[in-house]
Amino acid sequence: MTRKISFKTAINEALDLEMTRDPNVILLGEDIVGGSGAPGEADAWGGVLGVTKGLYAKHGGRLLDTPLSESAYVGAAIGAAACGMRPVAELMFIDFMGVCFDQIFNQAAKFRYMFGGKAKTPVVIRAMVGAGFRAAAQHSQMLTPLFTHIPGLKVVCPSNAYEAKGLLIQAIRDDDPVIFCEHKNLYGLECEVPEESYAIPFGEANIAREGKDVTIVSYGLTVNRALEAAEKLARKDRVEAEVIDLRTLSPIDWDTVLESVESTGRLVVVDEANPRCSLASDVAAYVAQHAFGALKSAPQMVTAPHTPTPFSPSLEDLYVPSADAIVAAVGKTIARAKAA
Amino acid sequence: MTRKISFKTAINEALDLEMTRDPNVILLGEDIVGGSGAPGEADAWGGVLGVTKGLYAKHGGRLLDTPLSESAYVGAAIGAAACGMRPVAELMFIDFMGVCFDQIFNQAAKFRYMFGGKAKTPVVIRAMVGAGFRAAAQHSQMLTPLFTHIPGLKVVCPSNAYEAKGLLIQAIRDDDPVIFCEHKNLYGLECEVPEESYAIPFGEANIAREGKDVTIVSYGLTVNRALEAAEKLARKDRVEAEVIDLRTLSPIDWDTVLESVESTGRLVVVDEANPRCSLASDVAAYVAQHAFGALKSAPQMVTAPHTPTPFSPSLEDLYVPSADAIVAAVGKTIARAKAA
Amino acid sequence: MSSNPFPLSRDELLRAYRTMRTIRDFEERLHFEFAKGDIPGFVHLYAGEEACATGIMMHLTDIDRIASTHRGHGHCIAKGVDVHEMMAEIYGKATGSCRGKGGSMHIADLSKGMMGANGILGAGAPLICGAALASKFRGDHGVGVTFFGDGAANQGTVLESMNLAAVWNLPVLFVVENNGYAEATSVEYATAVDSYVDRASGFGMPGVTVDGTDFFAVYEAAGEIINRAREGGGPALLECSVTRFYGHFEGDAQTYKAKGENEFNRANRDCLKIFRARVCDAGLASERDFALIDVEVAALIDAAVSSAKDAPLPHARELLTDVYVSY
Amino acid sequence: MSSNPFPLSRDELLRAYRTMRTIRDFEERLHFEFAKGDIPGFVHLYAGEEACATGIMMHLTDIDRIASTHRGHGHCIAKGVDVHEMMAEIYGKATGSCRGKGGSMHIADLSKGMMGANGILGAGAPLICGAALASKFRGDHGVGVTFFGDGAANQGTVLESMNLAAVWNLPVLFVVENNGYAEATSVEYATAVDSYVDRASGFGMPGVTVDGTDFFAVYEAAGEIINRAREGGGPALLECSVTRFYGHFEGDAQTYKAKGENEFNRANRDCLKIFRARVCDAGLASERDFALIDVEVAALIDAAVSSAKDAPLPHARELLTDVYVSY
Ligand SMILES: Cc1ncc(C[n+]2csc(CCOP(=O)(O)OP(=O)(O)O)c2C)c(N)n1
Ligand SMILES: Cc1ncc(C[n+]2csc(CCOP(=O)(O)OP(=O)(O)O)c2C)c(N)n1
Ligand SMILES: [Mg+2]
Ligand SMILES: [Mg+2]
Repeated sequence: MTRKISFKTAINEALDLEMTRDPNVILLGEDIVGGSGAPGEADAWGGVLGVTKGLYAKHGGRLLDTPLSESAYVGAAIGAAACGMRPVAELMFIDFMGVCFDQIFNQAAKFRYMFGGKAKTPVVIRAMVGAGFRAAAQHSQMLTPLFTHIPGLKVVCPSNAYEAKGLLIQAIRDDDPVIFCEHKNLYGLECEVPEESYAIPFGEANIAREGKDVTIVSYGLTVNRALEAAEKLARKDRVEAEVIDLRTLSPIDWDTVLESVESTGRLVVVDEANPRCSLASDVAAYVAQHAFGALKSAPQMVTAPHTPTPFSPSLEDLYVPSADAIVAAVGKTIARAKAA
Repeated sequence: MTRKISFKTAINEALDLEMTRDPNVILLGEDIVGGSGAPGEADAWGGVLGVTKGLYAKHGGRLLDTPLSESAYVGAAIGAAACGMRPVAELMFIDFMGVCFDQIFNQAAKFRYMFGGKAKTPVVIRAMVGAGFRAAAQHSQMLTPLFTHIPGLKVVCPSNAYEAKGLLIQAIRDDDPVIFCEHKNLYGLECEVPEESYAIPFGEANIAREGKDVTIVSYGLTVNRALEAAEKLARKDRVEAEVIDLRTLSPIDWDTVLESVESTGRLVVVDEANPRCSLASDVAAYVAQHAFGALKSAPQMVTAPHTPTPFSPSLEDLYVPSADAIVAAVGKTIARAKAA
Repeated sequence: MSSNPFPLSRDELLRAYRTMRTIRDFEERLHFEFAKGDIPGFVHLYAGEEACATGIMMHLTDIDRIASTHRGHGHCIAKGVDVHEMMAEIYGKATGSCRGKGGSMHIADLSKGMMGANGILGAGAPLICGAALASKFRGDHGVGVTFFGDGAANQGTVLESMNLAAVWNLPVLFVVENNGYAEATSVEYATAVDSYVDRASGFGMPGVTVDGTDFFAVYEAAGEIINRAREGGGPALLECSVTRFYGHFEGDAQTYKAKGENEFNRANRDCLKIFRARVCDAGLASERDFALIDVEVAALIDAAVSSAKDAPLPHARELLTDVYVSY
Repeated sequence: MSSNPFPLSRDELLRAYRTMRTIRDFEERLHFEFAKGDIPGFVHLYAGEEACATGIMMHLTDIDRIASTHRGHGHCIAKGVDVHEMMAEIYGKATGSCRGKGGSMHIADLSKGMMGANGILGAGAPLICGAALASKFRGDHGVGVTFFGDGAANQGTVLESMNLAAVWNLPVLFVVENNGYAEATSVEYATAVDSYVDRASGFGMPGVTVDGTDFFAVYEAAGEIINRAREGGGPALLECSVTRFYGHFEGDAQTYKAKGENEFNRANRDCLKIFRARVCDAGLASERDFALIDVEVAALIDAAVSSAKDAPLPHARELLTDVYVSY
C-alpha cells in the first residue's frame, strides 16, 4: 500500500521500522526525544524539526537525548557500533561536523582498514543539509564533497520521501559507516511512499527521467530542480533531458552515468555544494576521463558559488542552483555541440 | 645571495624574517618551543620535527607552546587575527584538523562574509601533509581538497624549499586565512634559496618545466614526481611534458592551466590526495568545461587510491602516485589521441 | 532624595535600565513581527536575561571584546551595536550591521568589540581567548568575555578554552547564562555537576554563581572579576541563573516547560521589574523616569522596525563580494 | 612461607609480574631494534608505566573494553593481545594484528576488547563511552576503560566524554597516565589544575590519584572503581603518576628532562623492581621465580622479533582491501 507522505514522515517511518525489526538499533542526538529532565512533556520535541517525534513513545529508552557535545555522542555512537550495536546518531545540522569530524573521518571511516579488516562499524549519522531556509552561513551547507572524499565512509543524499525511506532503511542495515544527508527544504515535500519496509541498494543511481539529448546528473534537492528544468526544456526547446539521481555519492554508480552519457553525448552536473573539489567536478572529471569519446560538447557544472551561504532571502535565492541555471547550462552543451 | 637549504630551513627562515619585520606575527603550537615548564632545555624541540628550532632564542615570548587543545589554540589564533594580530598556528599534522575544523571553516573562513566585509582574519595555519613517512592512516593524509572546497580559505602547498619560503612569507602577509600545507617528506630536500626575503604571489602557478606535448598539473611533493616522469618521457619517448606547479590551490591559477592545455591538447592531473572530490577531479573538470575544444584526448587523473594510508612500507610505497604511474597516464593521453 | 545604596550613579542606573528596556522591547517586537511571518530564519530571543548582558557590559568599553551566542541580540545591544543596523540585519536588509549577509545568528560589530553572535555552540570561547591574547600582547588592558548557555557549557571547545585561558593567564571572563534549558533539554539532565563553579575549579580558575535576574548581583560579581582580569589576575567564570521568557527559538511550543512556568517567571523573575522596584524604593529614580525611558525606547524600536522594513534588500552582486580581502 | 598481605594469590602475582615484564622487554627490545633502523614509523614506548596498565587490566576480561593511545603497546599486552602478532604489526608484516595496515599506533584486537591504539589524542574517550553504552544496553556488565596522557587530558573530546559518561551513568573508567610530559611540554605548564581529580569533580564524578609505579596501589584503586562501575555506580577517574623511561618517541633526545632524571627514575621509580622487592619481602615468591619468568619472557620476545622479521610483507593487493564491508 502506498500513500502520500512527507520526506520527514518517511524518515520517521524508516527509523520506526528498523527499531522494531532490530533491537540493536538505537537513536542518539540532541533533543531527538526533547524535554529530557524538563518538567513538561517528556518527548516535547522529537528532534529540532520534529522528525523523530513519536518514536520515544514506542521505543522508550532506545532513544537517548544527549548533552551538547557532538564529539562525545557521535563518537559514542561509533564506539557502540564497533561493539555490535547499530546506532543512528543525529548531528542536527551537517554544519556542526567541524566539532566532531575526527570521530567520523579518522575513527569510524578508518577502523576497518587500520585494523586489517577485523572491525565493522555500522553507524548512521543523520544530518540536515542545504540552503534555502534563511539559516545563514553556519546552518545551510551541503558539505557532501567533504564526506565523499573520505575513504571508508558511505554518503547518501535522497531527493524525495520515497528515496529517503528506502535509503535510510538500507543505511541502518548497512555494515559500514553512513553519512545520511537530509535536505531540510525537502522535509515538507510529499510523494507516494509504500507503507511496507523496503531497502534501496547503495551504488545504484535512479534514472528519474529518461531522455536522449543530454544527461543531467544530480542528487538531493537539486534533482527536483533538474526535473523542473527537464520539463521546461521539453516544453520550450524540444530537448529531452535524462535526469540521473545519484542517490548515493559514495559508492557512486558510475555505470549508469557513463551509459547515459554514451547515449546522450552531453553532460550537466548539478551540485548544491560549493564548486571547488565538489561532486560536480568529481562527476564531470570522471566522465571526461572515461567517456571522452562520447562527449559531443564540454560538460557543464552548475553549483552554488564559491561563497558562504548568505542570510538575506534576496541573496540566498540566487545561491542554490535554479531550474533556469540548469536550463542555461543544458543550452551551452547543445550550442557548443552545434558550433563544433 | 642564494645557497642550498632544506625545505625545513626555508620555513624556519620565512618565519624568522616575518617575525623580525612585523611585531604582530606570533607563533602558537604544540611544542613549537618545546620544553615549556620542563626542567631541561627551554626550547628543547622547536616543533615536532624541529622546524621552529632557534626561533624562541630570537623572538622569545612571541612563540607560545600550547596545551594539547587544537580547538582552543587554533581558535585563539583566529580570534587574535580578527583583533589585528598575524598569528601563525601550527597544527602539527593536518590529520588533526578533525578536532578543530569548526574554528577553521565556520569561523575564520566565514567571518568576512557573514560580517558583511567588515572583518579581516589574517591567520596562517601550518600543518604537515602527505604520506611516505610510515606514519599510517592518521598521520599521512593530504586533505587539501577539504580545505580547497571551503570558500573563504586560501590553501597553499609548496613543492620545494624555494617555493616554501616565498609562499610562507606571502601567507603571513596575506589578509585572509591561509592553510599552509608542508609535505613532511620534502622537509629534508634542499634547493637554491635566496637569503633575502621574497614573497611569491598567490594564484600564480609556476611552470616548473616547459613542454609542448602534454600538460601535467600537480602541487606539493608530486610536482617532483611529475618532473621525474617528464624526464623519463623526454628520454625514452621523446614526449615533452609541461609541468605546472599550482603552488596555491585556492586561489588557483586557471589561466596558466588553460593556456597550457590549449597548446598541448593533453592533460594529466596528479594529486596525492584520495580521488573523490579531489584536486585532480577539480582541475580535470574545469579544463573539460573550459577547454573542451582544445583537448585531443581524455584528461587523466593520477591520485592515491580510495583507501586510508596503509602502514606497511610495502603498501605505502604503492599508495603515493609514482613517476611511473604518471608516465603511464601520459601514455594514455597520447595513445588515445592517436586512436581517435 | 535618600543616599545612594548602589555602586552606580543615578545616570548610570538609568543607562542600565535603558539598555535592558531596549533589549526587552527589541525582543518582544521581534516576537510579534516573527509571528506575522515577516522575519526570515531562526530567531532566538534574549528576553528575560537582560540583566546578565547589561550588568556585565556596564564594565566594558570598546577595547574590551565579547564573543556571543546564537541568542545574541542582548549582548549586541548592551555592547553598543546600533539598534537600527541590528534590526535591518535581522530583516536581511542591505543597511544591516552585516549588510544582510549574516542575519540574527551572526550580528557583529568589531569596532564595538562585538566579535559576533555565533551559530556554533561554544565557538566563541577559543575566539575570545585570542582576543584576550591580542590585548595581552598589545598591553592595552582589554578583557575578553565569552558567553555560552548551560547547554553549550558541555562543548569541548569551551572546556579546552578554560584550560588554555588559565594556562596563559588570559584576561577572560567565561559567562554561563544558565536559563535551565538547552532547547528542550533541562540542565539537570545534560550537565553532570550542580554548579559550573565546580567545573571552573577543575580548570584552576575561580568562579561564582549569581542570580542573573538581579542586575546588581551581576554587576558586582562581574566588576570584581573583570577588574582582576584587567590587572593580570587571569580568567574566571561567572554563572548567571536566568530565565528565558520565550521558546528556544520563535515557533517553539515550549511543552517541555512546566505549566505556568513562564507566567511565574514573568511575575517573579523579571529582571526589569526587579530593577525598577529596587531603584524606585531607594528613591534614585521615579516611575516617571522609567516611563519616560520606556516611551523613548518604544519609539526607537518602532523607528528601527519601520526603517528596517523600508530598507532595500542587498543587491544581487553582493552575493559574490566579501569572501576574501583579495583573491 | 608467611601469610599473604596482598589481595592477589601467588599465581596472580606472578601473572602480573609476567605481564609487566613482557611489556618492559617488548619495549626495550623495540628501542634497540629501532636504533638499528629496522622499524618503520613513529614508535612510542610504554616502558616505566607497566604497573598502570597491568594493575587495571587484572580486573578485566574480554567482555570489558579499553581504548588506548599512541603509547599503546602496554595496554595491548596487558589486555591479552598476542605478542607475536603485535611485533609483526610493528614491523609492518602480513602476520600482524592488523595485517600490517595499522602499525604501532593502531594495534587493535576487538576479540580481546582492545579497541585500538589511537593516533589522535583523546579520541578513545568518546569511543569507550559507546562501548560502555553497548554493555549497558546488553546488560552484560562489561565496563570500558579509556586511557589518556596528562597532555591529552586537555582535549575537548576527553572532557566532553566525562560529562557524557556521568550524564548517562556509564560504566567507564577514565585513566590519566600522568608521566609529567606531553612530548617535551611539562604537565605543570599545560594543565591548569594540580590534580585531575579536581577536574573529575567538575564533571560530577569521583576520582583518585595513585602512585602508578606501585602496582598494588593501582590494582586496589582500579578494583574499587571498576566494581562500582560494573554494578551501575557510574564513571570515575583514576590518575596514575608514572614515569616514562624513554623519549616521547624513539629518536627524541630528551633535552627537556632534568639531568639525571631518567637515571633517578630507573633507580627509584621502576615499577618492576618495586613489585619484585615487595613480593619477595613478603615471601610470596623468590628471586628465582622472577628470574625464571624473565627468561621465559626474553625467549618470547626473541621469538616474536625473529618471527616478525621473517614474516612476509603484505601483498600488493592488500592496498585496496578492507576499506568497506561491501562497496
Ligand atoms: C555545535 C552546535 N551544536 C548544536 C547546535 C544547535 N543548537 C543551537 S542552540 C542549542 C541549545 C543551546 O542551549 P544553551 O547553550 O543552554 O543556550 P540557550 O539556547 O539556552 O541560550 C542547540 C542545541 C549548534 N548551534 N551548534
Ligand atoms: C589531536 C592530536 N594532537 C596532537 C597530537 C600529537 N601528539 C602525539 S603524542 C603527543 C603528546 C601526548 O602527551 P600525553 O597525552 O601526556 O601522553 P604521553 O605521550 O605522555 O603518554 C602529541 C602532542 C596527536 N597525536 N593528536
Ligand atoms: Mg540554556
Ligand atoms: Mg604525558
